[in-house]
Amino acid sequence: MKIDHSLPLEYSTKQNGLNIFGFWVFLAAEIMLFATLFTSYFTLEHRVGGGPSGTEIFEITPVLMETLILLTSSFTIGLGVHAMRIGNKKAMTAFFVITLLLGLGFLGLEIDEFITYIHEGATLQTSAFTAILMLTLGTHGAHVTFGLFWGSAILMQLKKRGLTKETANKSFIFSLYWHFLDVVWIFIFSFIYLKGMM
Amino acid sequence: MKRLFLAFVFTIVTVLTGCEPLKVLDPKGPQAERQAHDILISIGIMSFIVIVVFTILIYVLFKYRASKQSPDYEPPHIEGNKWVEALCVGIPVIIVTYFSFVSVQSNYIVEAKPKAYEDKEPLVIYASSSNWKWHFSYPEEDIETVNYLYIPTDRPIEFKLYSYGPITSFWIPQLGGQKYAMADMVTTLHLAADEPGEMIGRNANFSGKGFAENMFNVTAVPEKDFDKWVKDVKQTAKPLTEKKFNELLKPGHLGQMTFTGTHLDFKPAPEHNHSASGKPVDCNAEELLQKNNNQK
Amino acid sequence: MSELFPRKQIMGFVFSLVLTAAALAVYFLDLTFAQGITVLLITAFVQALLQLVVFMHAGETEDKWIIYGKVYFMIGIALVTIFGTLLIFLWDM
Amino acid sequence: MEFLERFAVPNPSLAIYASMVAIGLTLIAIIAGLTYFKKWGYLWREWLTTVDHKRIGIMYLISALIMLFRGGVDAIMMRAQLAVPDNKLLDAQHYNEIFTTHGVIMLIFMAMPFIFAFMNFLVPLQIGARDVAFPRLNALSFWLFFFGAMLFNISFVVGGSPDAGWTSYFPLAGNEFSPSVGTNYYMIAIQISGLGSLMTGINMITTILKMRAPGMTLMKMPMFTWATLVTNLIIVTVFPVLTVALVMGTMDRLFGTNFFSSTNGGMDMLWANLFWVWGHPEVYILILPAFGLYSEIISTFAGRNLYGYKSMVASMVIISGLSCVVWAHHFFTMGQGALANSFFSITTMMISVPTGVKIFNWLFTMWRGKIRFTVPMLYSIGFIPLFVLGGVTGVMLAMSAADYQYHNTMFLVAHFHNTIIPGVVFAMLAGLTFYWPKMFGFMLNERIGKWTFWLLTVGFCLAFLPMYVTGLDGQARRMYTYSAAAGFSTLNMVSFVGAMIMAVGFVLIVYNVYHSVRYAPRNIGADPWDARSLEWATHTPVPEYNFAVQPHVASSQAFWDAKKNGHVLFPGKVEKIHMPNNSGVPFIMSAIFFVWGFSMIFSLWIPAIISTIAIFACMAHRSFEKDHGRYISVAEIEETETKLRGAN
Repeated sequence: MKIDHSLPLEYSTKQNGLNIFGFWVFLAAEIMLFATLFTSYFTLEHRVGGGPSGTEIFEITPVLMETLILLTSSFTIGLGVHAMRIGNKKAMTAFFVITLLLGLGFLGLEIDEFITYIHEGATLQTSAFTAILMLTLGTHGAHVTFGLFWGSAILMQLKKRGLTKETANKSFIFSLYWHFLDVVWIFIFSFIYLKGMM
Repeated sequence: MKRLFLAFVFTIVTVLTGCEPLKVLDPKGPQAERQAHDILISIGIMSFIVIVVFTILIYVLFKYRASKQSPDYEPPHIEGNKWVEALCVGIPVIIVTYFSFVSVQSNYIVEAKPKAYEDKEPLVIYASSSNWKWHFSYPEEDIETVNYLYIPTDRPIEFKLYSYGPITSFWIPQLGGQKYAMADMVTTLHLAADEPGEMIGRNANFSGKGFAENMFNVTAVPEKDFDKWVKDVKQTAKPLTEKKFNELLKPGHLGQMTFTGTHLDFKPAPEHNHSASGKPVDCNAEELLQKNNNQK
Repeated sequence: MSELFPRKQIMGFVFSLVLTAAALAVYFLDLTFAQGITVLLITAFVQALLQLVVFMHAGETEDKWIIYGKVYFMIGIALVTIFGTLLIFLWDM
Repeated sequence: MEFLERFAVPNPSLAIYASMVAIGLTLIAIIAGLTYFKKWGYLWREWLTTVDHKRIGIMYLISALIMLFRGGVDAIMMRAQLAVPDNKLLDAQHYNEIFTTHGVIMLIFMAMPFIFAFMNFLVPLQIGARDVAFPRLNALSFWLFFFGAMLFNISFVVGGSPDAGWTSYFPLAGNEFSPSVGTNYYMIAIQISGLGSLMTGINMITTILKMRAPGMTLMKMPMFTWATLVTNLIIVTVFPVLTVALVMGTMDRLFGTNFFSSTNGGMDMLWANLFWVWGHPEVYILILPAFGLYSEIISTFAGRNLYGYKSMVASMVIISGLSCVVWAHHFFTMGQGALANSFFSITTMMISVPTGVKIFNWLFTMWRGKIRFTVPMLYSIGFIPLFVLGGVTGVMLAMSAADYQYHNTMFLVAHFHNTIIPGVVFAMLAGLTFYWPKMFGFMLNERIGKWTFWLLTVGFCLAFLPMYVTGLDGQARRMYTYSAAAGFSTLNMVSFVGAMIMAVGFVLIVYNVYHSVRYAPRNIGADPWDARSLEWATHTPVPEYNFAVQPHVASSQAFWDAKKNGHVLFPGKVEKIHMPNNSGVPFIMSAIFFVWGFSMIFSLWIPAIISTIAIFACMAHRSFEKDHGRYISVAEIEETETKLRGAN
């Protein structure tokens, strides 16, 4: 395998370049996945049946906290990749760990939010609105959960194998994934929560 | 000229398909007439395209087949010609533009009260389907029929469609095209009959086991006879009770039936109204509760 | 030394916090639906672009235009799907 | 006992019991045969674990052919039932199951793998690459498709087939009106194979955009590669929509949510909407690769370069965009207003413009050419007039006001078969005949092939053109019976005769394969058709590394230039080649997906949870695995090359 030194480590082999490119294509597909969820959400938003509406169950405090946590985690993983590029493995590991911890915090808050909804009588089966709300949030949450496992696997490999072409590649791709989840959350925050509370 | 051309196309289509005219191309009302007109125009223009392509193809195949050419003939390398390609884009664009024009115009025509009878008050009929029957309610006349439809000629008819069950599609080919009947909203279909006669109507959208037999008869009669029919029904038919109606809703097939009173009194059509502002007025809690209670 | 300091990332983070605060205006201020949606559309899409450029390094390789092209194509189709559906179900029914 | 009862077929018939026995016997025969001939090891090493794009392509091809016959039997039964009025051959329930499975199998499990077969086999060869970008992901795609297809097919004998139409409109497909597990099969099996399609999409886009041979700019790619690129762009765009729609449908059926129900705010129309957001582009996913194959074949047998290369590419790119903005024409009659209908009516008609450009370009490619009437060329020539017929009726259907009369009738059925059979099926058979020598090293018999072509064409015209007429006469689609008074009897009989003629044609294909395996000469060389693009520049059979030396390309028909204009195709020296290792994980993971799907369908939660965990375990295994592939040494390559050169 030829090594191209003009590019960062994560791009250094041909396969690495392919991986990153392929992941971009995957992210493009994810745009459509979430767009479909948003399409359904906007269509079903006001079809609350006998259940509560968005205005009744949304609360600004937990949502704002979730947003800030996820924004910060996006920032820390950005710092992690920056550290990776200047070859500082220790700082990179630290930033990745912080990112995953923030992700875990986000997930905790989201689960708490779901429990609150269910206590308020907004379960998955209540109405079309609650179903699509929970499916949209749940899909994002499932992505975060998957990211936590994936990120931990990468951290383990990073620890065992050091900062190699492969681990750098994986870490970079993971960072793309994480930033993407942040972007999705921005749209959920804006067009589900804020629009619902407007 | 145009009329002559249409007549020509129509003759070809009829001759090709046997003697009896096809139902869709044998309209008995203004909406179906407009649709048949569109269909014939498009068949005409499209045949022109088909003929052009066939001619070029046959010519090319005969002229340039290998067996006709010398063994050392080397076909030339041709990248393309912008004038030829512009023509291949230009002509279809013109045709599509023309069709778009016709299509948009027809959309607004079939979605509105028939023009010929604009000054007349429409007759409103609620047509609802259940597995696998059609219920027709005449709220003003206070009559309900099952699996057959009686309509006056020369008067616009406004069908309000909905379904107790799967999506169905209300279709009377000789009066006009179909529209879906669905469980949570009412759709509107405007039709009218120009002349008296018997017609077949059916559900065109697959709705399960009994779908093939999900048909009804349509009788169009002059307004005078229609009024007489209404009077007769009022004197002879039994009233429709809620219990009876729930029985009718059970899956299965039924013959033709006639009742006085409509099910709209105790089981109103689903509400689904959208305001124009972009913010839908939802089927809110009370309404749904009411609907649910009604269903119980 | 300057290369070691993650200036771009910090700028990006600050800017994204500002955008979030701006979006909150629709909650705290009394805006009409149209005004609110406009604010949200602007803040959300600017924020997405910010992540794409600053954090995701979308434009750092020779594939820059393919990646941007792909993402914009998807966003285009996504918007068509969303607004097409709204046209069918909410605005023209 | 109660536990087992849920696996029983709710509407059994003799045919189903017979199939159970047949399936059982076939399985036993396969297992016994493999054991007797000691082929288990071979099967596992060479096929089940392979990551070679050519072998995966061939496996797609075989699966597609098997599914073609499964779907074809459904079709024959339908036509037989409708041949005479008031027929008692099938009852309503069986007829409903049959047209549902016919639609799903033909589109998802026949046409899709057929196009994937050609994409897999051809694209790396056409762009001069060693393999696709992610060989192991490619194997996973195939096995997901395969197990999805198997899962769907067992619905016939375990638990009951879906019966709500291939469109599965809610609320008909909901629990209330479809209480059997049939629709669960639909939701889950399509979901699994859909994931495979999505991965293929990502794989192919990356392969084509990043792995082309030196000199091959985008505008010098062979037309089939362009078609594949555009197709996969559409796949990546719309398959996520299907994923979400199926998840929502599954949740409605298994967890009692209210997305598409008629209570608690559910909206049945949303399913139709999402389904067609995927479903309409899906037909372009099928037709564009077919266009690509026709382009290759027509230019080869006309002996000319493809006319209007740039406009061909432009038209495909335009089609890819337009295909995503026309979906509502599938439900013009759903009650939206004239404005929405007008919009979708116009966008739909606009698609005919780029498609027309392509038709004319093919005609002009034959212009001043030297046309050889081989079997692939016959299919391509037959395709043009028939597809034009299907295309113009498509424009007719696009006129929304008139569509109120065509919708849900046999006219529509005639239209889409008129585009899909000459468009996709003919292309696949043409491609099959055209690329058969490259895949297997011998040619299919031309004489039998020509008979097949004529039988299929005549059969097609008899079977489907009458439906335009019965549609206009008021015959709705999906009716299992009609009365003699309706007046459709003669034409439906004609359709049945046509369908039987087509059936004979398809059986002849099998005979052709058998005949050619036995009698066809094997010394055909690498380029039996005198073709033009890169895939013909390597040996037959293709060595696993495809090209010993990476080709250099200067035009869209590099091989032709090398043959006629002295272009140097292989300027370099042989170097060692890096190849990926085989892996059993894709097969195992997909098999677990099968178990997961089956458990979900029957709501067996414990196995469902266990298999979910197992799937993630497979992914974790992949993450931790160290696999750097292997190298083929120069000596080995030269040995293979000498051997293959000798064979030619």
